[in-house]
Amino acid sequence: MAAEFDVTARGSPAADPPPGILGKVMRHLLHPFRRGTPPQPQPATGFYTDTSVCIGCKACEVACKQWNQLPADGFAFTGNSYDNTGALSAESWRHVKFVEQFDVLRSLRERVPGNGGGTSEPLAERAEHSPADGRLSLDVIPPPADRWLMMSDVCKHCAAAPCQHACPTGAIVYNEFGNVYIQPDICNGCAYCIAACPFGVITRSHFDGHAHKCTLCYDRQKDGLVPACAKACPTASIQFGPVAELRERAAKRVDELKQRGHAAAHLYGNQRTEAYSELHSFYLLLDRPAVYGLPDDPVNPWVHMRGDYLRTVAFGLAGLLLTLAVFLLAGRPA
Amino acid sequence: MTPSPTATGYAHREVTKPPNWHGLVVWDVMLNAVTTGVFLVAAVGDLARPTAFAPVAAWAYPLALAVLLADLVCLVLDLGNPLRFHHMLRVFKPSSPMSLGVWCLTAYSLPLTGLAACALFGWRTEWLHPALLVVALPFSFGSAAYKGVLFSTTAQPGWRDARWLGAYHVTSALAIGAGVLWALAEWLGASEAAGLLRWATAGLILLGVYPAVRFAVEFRASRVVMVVVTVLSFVLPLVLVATPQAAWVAAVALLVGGYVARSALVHRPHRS
Amino acid sequence: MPGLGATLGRGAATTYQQDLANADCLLVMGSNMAEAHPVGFRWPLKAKENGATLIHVDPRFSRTSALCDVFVPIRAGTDIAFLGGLIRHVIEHDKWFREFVLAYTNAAVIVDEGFRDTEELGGLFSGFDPTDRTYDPQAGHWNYAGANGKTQHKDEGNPGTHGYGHMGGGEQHPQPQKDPTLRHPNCVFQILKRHFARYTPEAVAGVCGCSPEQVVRVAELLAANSGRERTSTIVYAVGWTHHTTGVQIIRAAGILQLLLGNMGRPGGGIMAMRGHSSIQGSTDVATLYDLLPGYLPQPTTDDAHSTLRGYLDKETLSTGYWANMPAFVVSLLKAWYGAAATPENEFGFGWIPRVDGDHSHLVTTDRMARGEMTGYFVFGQNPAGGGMNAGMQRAGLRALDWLVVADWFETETATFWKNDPTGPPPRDVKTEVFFIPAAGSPEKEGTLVNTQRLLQWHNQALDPPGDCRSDAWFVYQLGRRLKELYADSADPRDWPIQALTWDYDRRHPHTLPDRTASRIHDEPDTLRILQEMNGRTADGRLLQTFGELKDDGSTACGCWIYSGVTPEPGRNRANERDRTPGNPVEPNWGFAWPLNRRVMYNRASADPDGKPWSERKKLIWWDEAEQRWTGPDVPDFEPTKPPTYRPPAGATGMAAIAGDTPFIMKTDGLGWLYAAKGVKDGPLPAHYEPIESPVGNSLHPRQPDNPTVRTFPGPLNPLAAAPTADFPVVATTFRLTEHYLSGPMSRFNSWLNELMPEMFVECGPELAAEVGFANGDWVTVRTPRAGIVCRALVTSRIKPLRVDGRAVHQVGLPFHWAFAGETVGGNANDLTSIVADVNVSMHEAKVFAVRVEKGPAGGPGLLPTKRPVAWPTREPTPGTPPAAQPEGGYAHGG
Amino acid sequence: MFSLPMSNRPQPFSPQTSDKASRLRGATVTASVCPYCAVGCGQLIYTKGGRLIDIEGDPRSPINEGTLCPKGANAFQLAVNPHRVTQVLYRAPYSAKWEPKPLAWAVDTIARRVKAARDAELSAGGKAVKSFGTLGGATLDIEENYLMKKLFTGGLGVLPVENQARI
Repeated sequence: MAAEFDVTARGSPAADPPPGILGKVMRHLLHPFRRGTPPQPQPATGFYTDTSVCIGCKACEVACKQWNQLPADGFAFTGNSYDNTGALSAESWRHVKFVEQFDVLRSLRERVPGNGGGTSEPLAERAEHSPADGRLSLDVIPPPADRWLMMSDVCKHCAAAPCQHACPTGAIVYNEFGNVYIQPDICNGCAYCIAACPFGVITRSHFDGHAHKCTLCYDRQKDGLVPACAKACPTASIQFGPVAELRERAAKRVDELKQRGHAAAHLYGNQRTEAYSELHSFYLLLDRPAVYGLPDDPVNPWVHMRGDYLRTVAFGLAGLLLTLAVFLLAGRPA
Repeated sequence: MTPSPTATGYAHREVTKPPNWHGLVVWDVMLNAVTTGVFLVAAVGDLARPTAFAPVAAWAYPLALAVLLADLVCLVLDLGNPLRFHHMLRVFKPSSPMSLGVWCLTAYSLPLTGLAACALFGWRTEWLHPALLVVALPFSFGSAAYKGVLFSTTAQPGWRDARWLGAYHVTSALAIGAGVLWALAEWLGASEAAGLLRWATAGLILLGVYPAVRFAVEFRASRVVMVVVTVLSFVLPLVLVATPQAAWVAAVALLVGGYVARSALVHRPHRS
Repeated sequence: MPGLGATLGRGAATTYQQDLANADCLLVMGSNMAEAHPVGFRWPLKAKENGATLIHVDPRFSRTSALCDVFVPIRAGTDIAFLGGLIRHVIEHDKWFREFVLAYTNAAVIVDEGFRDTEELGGLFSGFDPTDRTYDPQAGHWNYAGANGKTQHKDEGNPGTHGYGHMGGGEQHPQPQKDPTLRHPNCVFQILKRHFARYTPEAVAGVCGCSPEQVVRVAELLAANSGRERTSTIVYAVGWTHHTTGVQIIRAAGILQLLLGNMGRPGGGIMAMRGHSSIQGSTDVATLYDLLPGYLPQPTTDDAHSTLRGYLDKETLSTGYWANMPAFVVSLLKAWYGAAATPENEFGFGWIPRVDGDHSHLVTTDRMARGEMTGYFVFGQNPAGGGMNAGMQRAGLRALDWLVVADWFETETATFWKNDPTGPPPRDVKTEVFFIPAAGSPEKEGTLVNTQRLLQWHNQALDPPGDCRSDAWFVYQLGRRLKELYADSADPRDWPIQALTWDYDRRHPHTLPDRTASRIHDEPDTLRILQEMNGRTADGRLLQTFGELKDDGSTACGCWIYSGVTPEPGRNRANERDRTPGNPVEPNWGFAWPLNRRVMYNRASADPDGKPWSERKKLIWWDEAEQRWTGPDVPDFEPTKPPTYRPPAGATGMAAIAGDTPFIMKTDGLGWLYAAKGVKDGPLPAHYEPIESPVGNSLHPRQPDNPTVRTFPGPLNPLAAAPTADFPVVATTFRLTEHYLSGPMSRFNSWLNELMPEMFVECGPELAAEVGFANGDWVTVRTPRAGIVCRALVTSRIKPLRVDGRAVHQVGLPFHWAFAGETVGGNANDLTSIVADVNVSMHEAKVFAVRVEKGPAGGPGLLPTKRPVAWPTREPTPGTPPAAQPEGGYAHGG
Repeated sequence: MFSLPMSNRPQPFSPQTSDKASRLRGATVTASVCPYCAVGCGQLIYTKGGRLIDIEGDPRSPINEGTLCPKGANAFQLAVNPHRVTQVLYRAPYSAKWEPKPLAWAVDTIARRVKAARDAELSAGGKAVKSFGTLGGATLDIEENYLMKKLFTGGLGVLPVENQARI
């Protein structure tokens, strides 16, 4: 029987009886200082998002809203292709992006390289897509030059997450699956995690003032269920599973796509770089990350923290010593 | 939202989201500079030249406490859920400048309260006063030091590149503190302390030039802000150092200059 | 579905969606599958992963195109020209599957020499009567040469009697004259060859606006992926049907697939992607004016139909499976009238109302607008928003005395009297409106029939809120009340309502899945209704198959094609959800009509001798040892009829179908490349321009549009008929993934509205530059019927096409918005016209001529009728602690 | 390479986080079919305490294998929706507003309207009823369609019985 049926047989933890007013105040004050039992660590899980099969249907967005009962956050026609969600936020934990690349090869030829002019600058490798001899081959059909790229964006669940480092309350934790989870009962909305995230994933909700983002369906994972978006995705563009397994699968897929002529196919966040950890939610992209609104080379702000402290403390101490010197030496009768 | 003129894609947009930090946070950073600057300079003076600084210190500690309390109010009110302010004390997490800062501020506030109380009620004991000072000093220093690093340890445009932001903030805080105490000393007629503070102010302003220039370059501050801050925080107070009667002008210039710089700092990501 | 019915025998998708994964090449045309059927599209994508080639031919570069290997842009409404080009290429370059075509199609059949093709008559077939703009197939000599069994009557060409087209296609001689060499000038193959000779790549490119190379490339890809070892599938949807030439477009696809040998085989066939959850079912059961359940023709005012005997004599095909029609009809009458249906009163046949003309929805709308109707029931449909020429639909509703609307939300149809921005104030609207709140699908039980003919039962999970009731409840209670009102009448005209069997009361207390008792006690027992459709013998035993049906009144069956769905008490195969590892057709998941066959005509998956064409593509084969057809699917053939069987002379019924002819619903068992009957606008598809087209017909210059199309002239329905400079842009309509139809099931839902919040027109930068607007600006799109204001979505996905030597702009309009709901906007259906093709009274929503203008700057000035609701509910989940509350519901503690 | 604190030490879990579970525990699950398009995706409907709490894809279905599109994923909001009308609404001729009415009243009144229209038309010599008709059915169950066809065509002799489907 599928987990979808098994789960119903499990008993729910009992709800506490509602306390009185004094009890409420006490609970409110003491709650953050109570600790839960840390669960047994499990193999790390994550998302592998294969953009080459994304059909831009946004099932992930609605499935996420449905499961998590997230509010709709406003009706705005953006004019940016079919993307009216605009961005990830406390209310939208999945965001499908649309990038229209039409006539780019032609316009590339007409354009001085590097003058911008469009956001859909393709990788140079794109030119390699058409067979060199120009013959029509029925066996290997070159990928079309005109593309409409689609990608479902989500929290990256960084192995070393800046938001988690930033969080002063310990609301953001790595759970037993290695996912980055904001404990909604702890977060007090300081917004430091928002500032720290290089991917612009987190915002603060208008409704409760707390930071929210993808939980990787922690509650579903607890009961052996696949996260709502990955489950709904009709084309397996979003895949969920143990990260190690996903990375293997993804590497194979890249090879396959390269063989089919997608020279630019590559994985984003598959490995740690000089400045950033690997991502537990990683992507297969068909163009430069920036084209999809991802930082080409994300930098973990904590890379600089030690040096920044050093300069600060050095100058602060210098200031204090200077002051001390002035006070001790100046104006004192000789 | 007005639709963009064409389907523009994502490549030329800032990826990060600005935190919801606005006016209250500008005041927080400013008040942080004032309370720590005032306290640190006063404490050094109090320890180095107790007699000369006694009248100034009697005003400085309550002032630092009042400013600190105002700062804390700003901090709490700026939370998405102010009723959960105490969650800040749930963990001690040195990896987070904010956590470190909260603990420093808390630890700084306790001896400072004692010092302020001593000053206000005239309790002056041989051992308690220096003990409180010694306890408060590192935490006050930490409170000043964490603030700039908190901003530079983010992914926000402007902040993330500002390697000298922390150094700027802390030297600026000391200069402001010295300037304010100088004006206070002049007003109280504590001429010896005033004379010392005059030179301290000048020295601290000069010390702050280097980090400020580095910060301004990395931060890519707007020209208007740079001119205003240069005049108010550097040129004007230095010119006025020779004019004791104008101490309050120098102090106000330092305060306003510091505020302008911090306002530009806090709002930088929202401009992108 | 006469397009498929006349070609193959049954008007339904020939295969199942999962089978698309078995194709080596897929041509998606007239369908935006990735957007309209995203979950169905997973199967073509699986095929792609396995190495198949995906081709999309469409006016717009859509999300479907984005995932396809090849995209060919064509001008909307030129599908026959494109398919004709493919057919010509396949024939001219000898790419057709010879053994398949010779054995399984009517390619070799000799046609009456009096037949004249469009080639000879300037775009018309022989037999056209210009006075009433119809064809007389008899006078046009469309039939096979020689004896033809029963003759057809003139009415066959007229609109209004559609039975033949949907199924079987009509009578032709079971053993026609043939020329196996295919050289006879009047054999079907030669006629076909001559007919499509005109469709050269260059000519096709000139009509469609693509390049000649693209035509050749698609033809080559399909041909290279067809044959013994490989198969290709064609997928279509309303992009083909919503045309005045829709039936013939689908015919062309059928011809192509028969020529390539892609019928009845894994990864082959024609997949019709239908629009609604049970649109297949509503066609089967036939809430259609001209059909009785199970595609039986509803009797007409034809003299022969005045008696059951005359009707059956005339309509029953002598050979093939349709020879059993008398049993189907009599069993239906027994199901409806029960004990009152006796041989003496012809089982109540006289009580069935006789069709006296076209009563299709569009024609009814025209009558309504002219004040000829008193009342109207609308169940889960939204003509005021989604009907063709919706402005005229609303005018029709205003002319009614009373209107009953059963729906979930206050749709345009429910609120036309107060919210229509173009209508008069309520004080001038006379219509009395009853709004019946409907139960949602989780709140009732019943069967939906999906696009692959699969009956799937959905169980009731909870009670509906308040006074919401299922539509079954409403119709059942209305029927009971009417029976009461008519109980005392002695008037013979009231006998049918008195005789109608109408007892579906629940015999046991209604219990919900959580073991609580339902609050509602008078809901009908849905399973009993399904069992009535399944059929019973006189002693009440449930039927296992429609093979048991009799024409003597000893069986009762409400919809013969569903027989076998409830084969015994306590068993409902539509509610059986079992997987069968190793069997790709998954025979135990739901129940597919007929008799759980998943791939229709699957006899064709084996060669004439009964052996699979190839190991790779085997499905059904003749087991010599067992002397029966076997394989993973249920054979769509008599299970023990050997491939060698040859019918004796004069055989009737199934005995007349040879062991090597797979299309058992056809009188000759053959797939009809040439359809002598069943299609009223010609035995072969020919390209005609849409009714509203900015260009002429370069393939048949003397005949711009389909000669048999009916128009409904009047001030409410003007047409831009001639190629006119006033409306120079080709418009097509389309569905977005994020919305559904005219919006009743999506524009009251904030999670969908936020994804697509406003009506827009999709157009290319060239048109935007010409007219002078930018992306996101407000523009007005105008037809002679109306002008609507919407946002411009300027995108390079839409390109002007070179047609007739000049650039023709196209625009795309999603048809999801109107004036009621959380989001409101210009209604694409206000722009469309009411015209009707002769076969099925189909309109032409998929192509019409428009003009695009700048402004007005402030937009349409429409206000939503409902305030957006961010959360469906903010109530915490009952019986659940904070730790298990939904994360975003913000109901968790702390 | 940079080094970062990976925080391997015990994470500061709150008791609520430690108790994390899905709301499907203890729920009732019912097999259903998506009400939107014709693909026919299997759905599972979860109820608890008589309330709908979740609808998701049925992983057993060979058609959708648990997946859904945005509309299918929205099926919950389609049913649990404050915009839904839950009582009979009646609009009198020329009136500017709805009036709530009881169900039984509606059925009875409509039956009388039907009878009046039918009797008038047949008394005037009509052979079949064309003065009123029905529209709809492609989004309804086949049992509902069947009742409509049976009652209106077979019982009342109405000709204009139509739905979204034309071919």
